[in-house]
Amino acid sequence: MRHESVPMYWRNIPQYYRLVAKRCRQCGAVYFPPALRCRCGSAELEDYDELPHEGRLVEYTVLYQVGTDFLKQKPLIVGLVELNGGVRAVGQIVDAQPDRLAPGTRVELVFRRVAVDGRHGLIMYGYKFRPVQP
Amino acid sequence: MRHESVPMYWRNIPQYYRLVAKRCRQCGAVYFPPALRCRCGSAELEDYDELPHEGRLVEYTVLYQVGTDFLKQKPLIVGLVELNGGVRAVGQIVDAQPDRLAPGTRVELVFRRVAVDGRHGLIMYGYKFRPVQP
Amino acid sequence: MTGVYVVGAALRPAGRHYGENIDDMAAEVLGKALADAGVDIEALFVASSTTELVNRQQILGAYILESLGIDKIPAFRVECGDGSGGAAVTAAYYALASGEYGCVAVVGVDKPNDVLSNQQVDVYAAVMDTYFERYFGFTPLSHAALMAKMYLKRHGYKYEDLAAWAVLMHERGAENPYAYFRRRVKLEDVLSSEYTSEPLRLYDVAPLVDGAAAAVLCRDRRDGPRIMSVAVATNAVPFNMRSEYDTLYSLREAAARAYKAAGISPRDVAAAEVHDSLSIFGVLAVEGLGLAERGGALAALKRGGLRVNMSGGLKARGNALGATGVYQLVEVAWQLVGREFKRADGRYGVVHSMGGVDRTSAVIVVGL
Amino acid sequence: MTGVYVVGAALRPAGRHYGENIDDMAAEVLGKALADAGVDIEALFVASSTTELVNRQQILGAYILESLGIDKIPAFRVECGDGSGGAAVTAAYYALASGEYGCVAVVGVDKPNDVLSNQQVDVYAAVMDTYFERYFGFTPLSHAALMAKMYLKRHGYKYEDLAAWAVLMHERGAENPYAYFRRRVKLEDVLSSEYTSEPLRLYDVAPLVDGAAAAVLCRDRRDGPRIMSVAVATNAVPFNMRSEYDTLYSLREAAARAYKAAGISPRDVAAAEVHDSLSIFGVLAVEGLGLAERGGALAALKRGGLRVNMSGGLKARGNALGATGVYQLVEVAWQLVGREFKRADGRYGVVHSMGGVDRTSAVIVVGL
Ligand SMILES: [Zn+2]
Ligand SMILES: [Zn+2]
Repeated sequence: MRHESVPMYWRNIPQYYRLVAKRCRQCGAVYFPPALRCRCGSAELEDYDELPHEGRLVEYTVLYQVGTDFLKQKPLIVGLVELNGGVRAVGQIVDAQPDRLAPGTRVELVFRRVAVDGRHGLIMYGYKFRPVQP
Repeated sequence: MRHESVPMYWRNIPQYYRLVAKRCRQCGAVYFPPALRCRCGSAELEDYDELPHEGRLVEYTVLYQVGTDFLKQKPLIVGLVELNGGVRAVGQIVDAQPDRLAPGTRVELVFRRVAVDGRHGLIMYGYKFRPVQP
Repeated sequence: MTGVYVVGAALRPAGRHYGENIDDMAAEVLGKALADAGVDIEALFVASSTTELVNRQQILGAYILESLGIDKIPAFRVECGDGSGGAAVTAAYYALASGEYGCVAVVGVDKPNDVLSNQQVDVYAAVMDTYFERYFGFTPLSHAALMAKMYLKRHGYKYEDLAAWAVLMHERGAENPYAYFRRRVKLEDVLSSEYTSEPLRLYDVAPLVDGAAAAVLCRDRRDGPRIMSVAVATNAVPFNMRSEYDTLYSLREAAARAYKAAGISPRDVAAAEVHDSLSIFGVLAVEGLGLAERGGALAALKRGGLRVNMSGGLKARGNALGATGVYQLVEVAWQLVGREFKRADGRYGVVHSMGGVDRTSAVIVVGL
Repeated sequence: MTGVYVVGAALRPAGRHYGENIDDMAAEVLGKALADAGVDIEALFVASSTTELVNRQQILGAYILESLGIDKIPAFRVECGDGSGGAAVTAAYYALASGEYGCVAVVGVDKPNDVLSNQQVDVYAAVMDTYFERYFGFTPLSHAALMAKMYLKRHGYKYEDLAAWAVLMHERGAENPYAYFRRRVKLEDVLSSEYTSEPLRLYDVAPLVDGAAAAVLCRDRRDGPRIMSVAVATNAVPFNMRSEYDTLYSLREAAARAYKAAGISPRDVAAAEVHDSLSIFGVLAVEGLGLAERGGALAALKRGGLRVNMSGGLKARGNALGATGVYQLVEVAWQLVGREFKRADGRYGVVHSMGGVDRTSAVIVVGL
């Protein structure tokens, strides 16, 4: 089963590569995934590419049932991460042994291959997290 | 884009290979594609595999815009056929030159390859029609 | 029956919008429609045909609302293939008429250009019977071509008569700021274009476009055109078992019901948008709506008496699939009041939204 | 508000139905429901999640009606992922309450077993945000696992406490003739089953099954259980921005509205079917419906006081995706009158149908 169409991948590269979010000019709230309107009611949201690339693990799981594009990477470690400053993101955790992970583990953003598209032969990339060696 | 799942193909083989229809035990109406209930209200429909395999072309077209599974066979001749006895079916017309076809052209059912499934490598077959040489 | 009014709307120019995700594209136009209406909505109805097959996104409404920061309200996706727009408007109408809501929105969105053109054929073929039509390579185009051939023969027309449809639609599209094609074409352009499924040529096929349209509907508010009636009908007879090939059964049934419920006749229609995904469907729709007699649409077109598809229709505005019916509703509403379009010469308009090859039709009557 | 009654219904045993096409499978169960009701319907609402992604069939209602030889009536497909069933019942309810129809049917159908199990993961992942969740390989299971871990920690439970959910559901499923799993399991079976997404194991994941269910709903007829209220709510907040991970926001909102509209409280509920596609969702749904206090569902389960999912839930009956909500409605209606199931000890029942990871919930209150 195909993973992505080319335009779908291409247009989200700023988010996939650099975690580009949106920030409300009125109240400062940050939206990742990017939103068009803030919950404060304002529609003045600007690109915000200064989300910290370090944070701490809130919780994680090891996922064994994966879709066809992820069979070779199985199992996936999937983590909820709180970036420094408080914005959260979900990402794969890589270069890690699950039994050494715990809520509070320090992680940093890395740039990795996500999947290979079977039809187009397109290699798709995106952010993941890895534990920071203390 | 994948063409069919295996069970989807497998379960319709009687229809694809032999034009197996349903016939109403009450009023004799024949349904192809097979129906579960007759428009007369009866739910007593039985398998009916005696549809004639000869008929006449009602109308046809030459289709140039085709889906990915049919690119190699392009263009397709698609015809509405009235089988002897009056039941109609739509099918590809093969072994034919479009400019020699016309409403009324005698055709007969043949068994041919329909498409090759990209993912499973499954070759799918089905009925088509060809002009009967006079 | 309580009244349902179109109190705000917005359209996105149809085109190729490679830079936007489907939820954001819908959210953008919905946000504009909400601002236009100046009311809060209590529910959202989403019309989309390609969200699953192209974008693999279910529950699209939740992601549209996420993008707008609108929490808690219900969101429903209604799918009837390329007729999803009319069906979603109808479902929204029922929700209002039930008394459950005061104001709801309908947003239509599709992004067929997220895949390549051959894959678009695969996607659009999902409106056909998957086991007995799509399996064999049949598409809406192949079956429309068969109908066109039979229609032209039966009523004594030549292909040139049908080609005039595309010419007229391009003429209209040139005046529509939201249309994909905004240029006129000549009859020779149509006649010399390549066959797509003979007798139909490239100009008989509406281009699949990325598009989004939204309308805010309120009950018992009188500051906008009124939806007088809605009706949907299915044609449950497979293509090969049809009695006639020169008529749209689903439309005939839906039109009769919608006119009756609205208390108007075809004579009262001053604005009409019909589903000409293929030129022949536009012709048959004109007749199905009673705007020309059976077999008489092309003669009326030749006489210059056809007041349909002032938007340019699917042919020139573009076929935004599930979004199309929402475009049509907004276009008719705006034509009645002379917004963005030249004001229609009368008080009533009608929308025809169709899914598949005469599988389902919605007819919406709008009045001032 | 006029009353809406469940006047007829039919269920198909959940399973692997390789031999049938999706339209025929729906038509078969719809035909039985119509015979059970003994009335003609004026419209059809179709709930299906996989018709496009698995069977590539749009406008499914037209093909279902074709199979039954029912011409002309409107057919709408409503899609909210695995919550399509509850959403379609709600849309049908609005259509009846609007006064437009006297009787309509809802049919739910899905055939996830038409594809292989890894492809089922792809299909089910379409309920996730396609760009920011599915893209990275996340599935409902991964996010449910994160919620399970946080729930268990916060409320002082061990995994063994959660494992009791599967044991209870299998116990119930053993008594349900329509269930996919009709055998009891032991706690050790659950505890020794493989991890699917830790802490969740194989027994925490409801099997995707082929299934079809239909209900005939009529306005102002009193020969069947009554739908007292319906409510749908969306949670528009993305997973990473949630305030809490141990509650279902969409359900909380829908339940509050549905109870209020029906004029009942959780104390009145004698029968409940909740969406335990993943065991943790079942637990959170029990709390969201107010059938246990927050954090108290597993303690209540241990005490033996949980009267939910007498069908065995999605866990044992099976998760027929879009059809699930229709199964649930029929199950609750039948439990209230003691048909096929043991009669519930009270007059009110409630259905929870959810799409995605707390993206949308429908709550339906049924009463005698
Ligand atoms: Zn703000
Ligand atoms: Zn009969």
